[in-house]
Amino acid sequence: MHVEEKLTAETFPASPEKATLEGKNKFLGFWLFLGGETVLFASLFATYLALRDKTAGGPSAEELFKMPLVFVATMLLLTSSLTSVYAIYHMKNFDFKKMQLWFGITVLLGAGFLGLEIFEFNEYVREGHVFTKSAFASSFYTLVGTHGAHVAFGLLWILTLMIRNAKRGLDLYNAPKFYVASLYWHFIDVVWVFIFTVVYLMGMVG
Amino acid sequence: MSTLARKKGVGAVIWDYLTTVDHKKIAILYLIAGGFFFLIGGLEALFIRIQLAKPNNDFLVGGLYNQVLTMHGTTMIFLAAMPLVFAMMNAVVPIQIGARDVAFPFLNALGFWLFFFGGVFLNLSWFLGGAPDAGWTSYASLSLESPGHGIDFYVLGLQISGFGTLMGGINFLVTIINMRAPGMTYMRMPMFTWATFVTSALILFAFPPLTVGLIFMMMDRLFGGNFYNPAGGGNTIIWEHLFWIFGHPEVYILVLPAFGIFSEIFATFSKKRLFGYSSMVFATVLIGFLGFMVWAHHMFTVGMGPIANAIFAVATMAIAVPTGIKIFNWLFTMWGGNIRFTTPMLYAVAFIPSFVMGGVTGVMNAAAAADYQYHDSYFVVAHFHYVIVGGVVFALLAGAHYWWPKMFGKMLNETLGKITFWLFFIGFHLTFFIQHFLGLMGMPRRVFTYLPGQGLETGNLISTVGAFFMAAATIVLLVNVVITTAKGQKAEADAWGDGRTLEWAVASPPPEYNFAQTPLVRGLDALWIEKMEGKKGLTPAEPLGDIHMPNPSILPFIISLGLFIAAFGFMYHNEYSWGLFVGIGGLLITLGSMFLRSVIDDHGFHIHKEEVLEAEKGVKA
Amino acid sequence: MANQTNTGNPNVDLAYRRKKNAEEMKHQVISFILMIALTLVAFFAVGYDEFSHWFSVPFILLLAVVQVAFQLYYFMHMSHKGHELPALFLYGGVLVAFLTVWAFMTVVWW
Amino acid sequence: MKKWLLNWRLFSLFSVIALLLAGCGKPFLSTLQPAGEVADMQYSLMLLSTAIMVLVIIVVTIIFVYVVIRFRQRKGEEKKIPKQVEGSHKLEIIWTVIPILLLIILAVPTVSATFKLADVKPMNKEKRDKNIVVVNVRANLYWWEFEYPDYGIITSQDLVVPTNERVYFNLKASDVKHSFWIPAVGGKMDTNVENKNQFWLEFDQKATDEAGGIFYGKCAELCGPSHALMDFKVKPLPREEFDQWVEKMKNAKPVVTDSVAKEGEAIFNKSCIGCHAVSPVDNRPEQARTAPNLANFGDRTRIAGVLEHNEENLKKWLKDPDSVKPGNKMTGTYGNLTDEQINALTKYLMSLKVE
Repeated sequence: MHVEEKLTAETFPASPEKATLEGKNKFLGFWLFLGGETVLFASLFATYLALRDKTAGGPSAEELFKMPLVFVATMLLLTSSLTSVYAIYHMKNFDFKKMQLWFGITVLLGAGFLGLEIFEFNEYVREGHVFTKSAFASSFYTLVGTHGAHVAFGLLWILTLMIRNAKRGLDLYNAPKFYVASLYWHFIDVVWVFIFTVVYLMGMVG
Repeated sequence: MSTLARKKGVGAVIWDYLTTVDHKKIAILYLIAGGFFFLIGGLEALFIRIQLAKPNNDFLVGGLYNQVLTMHGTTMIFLAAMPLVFAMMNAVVPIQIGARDVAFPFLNALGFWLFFFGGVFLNLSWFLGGAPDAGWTSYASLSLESPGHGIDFYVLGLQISGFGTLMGGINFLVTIINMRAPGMTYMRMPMFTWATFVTSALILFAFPPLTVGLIFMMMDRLFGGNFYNPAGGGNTIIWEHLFWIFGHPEVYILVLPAFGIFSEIFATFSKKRLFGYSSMVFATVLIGFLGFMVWAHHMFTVGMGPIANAIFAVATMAIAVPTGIKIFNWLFTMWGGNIRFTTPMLYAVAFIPSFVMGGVTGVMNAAAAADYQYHDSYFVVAHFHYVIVGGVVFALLAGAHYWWPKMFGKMLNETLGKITFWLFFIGFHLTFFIQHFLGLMGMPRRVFTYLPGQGLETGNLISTVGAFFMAAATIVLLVNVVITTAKGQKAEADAWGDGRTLEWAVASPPPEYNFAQTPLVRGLDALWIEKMEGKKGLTPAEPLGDIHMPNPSILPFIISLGLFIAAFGFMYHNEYSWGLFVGIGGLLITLGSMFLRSVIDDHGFHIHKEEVLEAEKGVKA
Repeated sequence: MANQTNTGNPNVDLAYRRKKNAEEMKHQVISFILMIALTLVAFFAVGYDEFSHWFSVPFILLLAVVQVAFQLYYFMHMSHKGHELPALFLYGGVLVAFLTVWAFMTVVWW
Repeated sequence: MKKWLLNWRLFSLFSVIALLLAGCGKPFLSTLQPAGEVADMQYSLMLLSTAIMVLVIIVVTIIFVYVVIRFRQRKGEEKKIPKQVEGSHKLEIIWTVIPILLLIILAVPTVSATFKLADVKPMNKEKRDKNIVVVNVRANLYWWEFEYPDYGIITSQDLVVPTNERVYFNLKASDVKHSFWIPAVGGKMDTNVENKNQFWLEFDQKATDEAGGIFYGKCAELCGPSHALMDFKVKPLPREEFDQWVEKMKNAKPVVTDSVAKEGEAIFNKSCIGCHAVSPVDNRPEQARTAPNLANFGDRTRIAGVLEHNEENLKKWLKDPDSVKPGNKMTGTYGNLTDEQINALTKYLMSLKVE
C-alpha cells in the first residue's frame, strides 16, 4: 500500500497508525520515547518531593496553592484527553472532518488549561513565590513548568498537523502522525494526574 | 539518484556528508569525530601523566590541571567512547539484522550532529575563558562555586550531545525490533546486535536523569535556581544521585557493546559458534537490568548510612555473576576452536585477563566497608581504567580493525596493527596496574601533585612511562590508517574469510541499499550456515525490485546548529544584553527547522531495479 | 496488512469495524466518567478534614494510579495487540522511575 | 606465539619488581599498614576479597593460557572447521553457582563490617560518656579545623587524639564538599555542605610509634585548585598526655618576649586577627572563623599543610600565598608586606606555641 494512495472508508485499514513500516516505526519509537519521558518526570518528581519543605522563608505549599483553579484546570485537561480519544475514533472510521473537529476542541481545552496555569503562576509570583526564592520554588516551577511546556508543545504540534493536512485529508502518511500526537496528549494527562495528586493534593495535606 | 561509483568534487563530498542520512556514512562521521575527540582526550591524559611523573612538578598546576583532568574524563566518556560505540553500531547493526537502513534515518543524522555540536561547544571552552574544572562528575558544591563559564560549557554541551545520544538509543531499539529480515528471530540475532539492543534500552532510561540533573545545574548557575544551593534549601546530594543514576548505567552503555564486539571476534577467529549463546543473551539483559540498581555504590562515603550502603554493596556484587558467565563463555568459545591471531583477535584475547582484573577490583570496591579506603583514591582510578580501557577501548580498537574493511573497503595493515596492539597492551598495564598500589598507599584521586617522601614516586613514574607507550601505539595506528587509505589492499565481501554474520555477505563497503534483496535468515550465524552448505550468497526473501530510500537533508545539521547558537546566548545572557536574543534566536532556528521537517512531506526516492542490477554486477566482477 | 479482513466483503468488514469502534468508544466514555469521579473523590478526600494524612496520602496516590491505568489501558490502548514492547519499555521506565523516587524519599533526608 | 609468552613474562616480572621497589608504602600514609581498629577491619576485608579475587584470576588464567596455546591455528590447519558447540548446561551452571557462593562469602563480612563502622551511638549528645572524645571536623577550602566541643578548644591543621580508644567525629564542610581521610588509620568519610556526617576511628599506640608519632591526613574529594595540597597531620598521644595537652590548650595564651616578634604581633593584630585566632579558646561562631586557628602554629610540622616547617618557607607563604597554594582564600586579604614586616610576622608566628 503506498502511503499517499487515496483511500476510502472501505480500504482504510483498521489500524492505520501501524499499516506501513514508517507508521509502525513511529508508533513504537514514540512509545519508547514515552518510556524515557517517564524517567525524566520521575527525576523531577523525586527532586520536588525531596525539596518541597525547603521554603527558605517563602510561602509554603499549603498557603500558596489555589485549589479551585487547579480543580478547573484538571477538569479541562481530563476532558481534553477524552476529546482526543474521540478524534482518533473518527480517524479510525475515516471521518476526517469529525477528527479535525475533535482535535480542534482538544486544542481549545488545552489552551484553556495553559491559560489557567499561566494565570496561576502569575498569582504565585505576586505572592512572593518566585523561582529564585527557595529550593521548593525552583523544584515546583521546574516540575509543573516542564509539564506546561509539554502542553504548549503538544498544542503547537496538533495545530500544525491540523493545518498542514486540512486540505488533503487522511492517508497512511499522516494517520500515524495524528495517532502519535494523541498518544503524546494522553501522556501529558497521565503526568498531570500525578502532578495534581503529588504536588497539589499532597501539598494540602502535608 | 544512486551515488555509486560517481566521482565527485570535494565540495560535493562535504555536502554529501552534511546531508547524509545513510547509516554507513553516519558511522564514518561518528568514527572521525569520535576518533578526533579520542586524540584530544588522549593528549589531555598525557599531560596529566607528565605532570605526575615526579613529585612537586610544575608542568600543569592547580586550576589548569583540574581543567585538563575534567576534560579528559568528559571527553573520553561522552565524546570519544560513546560516539565510537555508535560508529560501530551504525556501521554494523542494520546490516547484521538484514535491514536496508535504520528505522529513523533522519533522526540518526540529527543524533550525530547534536553530539558533534555539543562536543565542539564543550571544547570551545578552552578558548573562551577556561574549561570546566570540577571533574567529569561535576559534583554540585564545587561546580556551583566554580567561577567563569567552564561549568556552563559542561552543562550546556552535555545537554546538547545527550539529546543526540537519546535519539540514537531510541532509533536502534526501533530498528532492531521492527526492521529485522525475515527469519531473524530475537534468538538468532548476533551478539553485537543484542548488546546494541540492551545498550539502547539503558540509554533510553539513563539519559533522562542526566538531562534533569544538568537542567537543575543550568538553572542554578544561570537563572538563580536553588536546587543544589544549601542556602536556599537546596541539596547537593540530589546532583550526586541523579548523576550516578545515569552514570552507573553509562558504564554498561559503554561496556556491553564492547562485550558484543568481542563476542563476534571470538566466534569468527575461533571458527566456532559462540559458546552458550542463550546464556550470553540472558547475561547481557541481566547486566543491563542490574545496572540500574547499584548507582549508590559510587556514594558509599557520602553518609547514606549502613543500611543503604549494605543493600547497594550486595546488589553490586550480584553483577559479577552474569559478567563471570560471559568470561567463561568466551573462553569456551575458543576451547576446541581453530584460533587465528589476527589483530582484532589479539585485542580480544588480551581483553580477557585485562578485563578480569578490572572486574575483580570492581567486586573489591563493592565491599562497602573496604571501599571507604578505596573510594576517591588511585585504586578507583586503576579500577575504572582497567574496565574502560581494558574493556571498552580494547573493543573499539579491535572493532575498528575488524570492521575497517567493511566500512572503508580496505584492509588495515596487519603488521602495523599488531605493533599497535603490543605497544598499547604493554603501555596500558604499565600505566594502570601500579595505580592500584598507589591508591592503597594513600594517594587520593584528582591531585595535581604529591610530595616527595610519601613513597609515591616510583609508582607514578612507571605509570607515566606506560602512558607514552599508549601514545606511541596511537601514532602507529594513525600511520596505519593513512597508509591504508593511500594504498591499502582491497577487501572482499567476506574480508577475513571466516565471517559468520550478515555484514560479511554484502560488498565492502556495502552499497547504499545494503541488500539488493532482503535475505532470508535460517539460523544463528546466517552467513556461516549458507557457507557450510556450500552456497555463494544468501537466500533471498523477496524478488529483486525497486528499493525505497530516504532523502538526504540538511535540516539535522541546522537543528543542531540552532541549539549550539542558543547555548552561547543563554550562557552569556547574564553579562551581555544580546545573550537572551541570541539564545531565543537559536531556539527559533531549531524549532523552525523542526517545523519545516514536519510540514514538508518527505517520501524518499526509489533506486530502480535496473540500477541495482548494474551495481551488483559491478561488485561481482 | 493489519486489515483483519475476515469476510472478503469490504462493506461488511467496514460495518463490523465501525460497530466495534463504537463499542470501544462507549467503554472509553465510561472510563472517562470514572476518571472524573476518581478526581472528585481525591479532591474531596483532601478537602475533608476528618481524614488523617496517613489515610489520605496513600488513598489519593492509589486513586492516581487507578486513573493512570484507565488512561493507559483505555485511552492509549495498551491492552491491544501489538503493545507488548511498548508495555515492556513503559514499565521499564516505571521501574526506574519508582527506584528514583524511592531513593530520593529515603536516602536524601537532610 | 613465543613473542606473546615472552611479553607476558617480561610484563609480570616488571610489575613484581615495581612492587618490591615501592613496598607497601609509608607507615604514616599507607592503608596497607593499618594503624587502628577501623583500618584493621578494612585491611582484613581487603585481604579476604583479594584472596577470593586472586583465586578467580588464577582459574581464568589457567584456562586462558591452556586455550590460547592448545587451540591456536597450526600450519596446514587453515581450512579445518572445528565442531560447532552450542553450549553446556552443566558447565554454565558451575560457573554461575560457584561465583554466587564466593560472593556470599564476601558479602557477609562486608555487611557486618559496614554496620560496625557506622556504630556512632556512644557519641549521642544526651547520654554521652564523659571520657569519650568527640571532635568536630570542619573542612574549608584547603585547611581543616578541629574543634573539641567538650573541652571548648579549637586547633587547625593538626589533629590531636588519644590512642587506643575510639574517637568520634562530626564531619562537615563550610564551603564545598571535601572528604576526611587518614589512610593509615581508616577509610574516609565525606564532609558535606548541608549536613553532618558521623563516624569513629581508633588510633593504635604501637603503630603510632612505628609511624614516628604522626599520621598524614588527606582531602579525598576534588575541591578546587589546591585539592592536592589540603593535607593535615594527626598526632595521637597516650591518654594521659592527651589530657595534659587539653589542659595546656585551655590555658594557652600567646607569650611574646622578643622585640621583633612584638612588632610582628602588632602587624598581626592589624591585618590578620580578623580571620585568624591565636588562642585555642575561640568563642566566635564558626561562620566567623574563616581562617585556621594559629594558637599552636610554632608546634606544627608543616607550613600551609605541605611545606616543611621553617622560617624560610613561612616567609615564602606570607609573601605570595598563591605560589604555594593556588586558589587559597588568604591571597589578597592583606596588603603588600615589606620584607621587614614579613620577618617580624614570621618571628611572631613561630613563637606561638602551646607545648
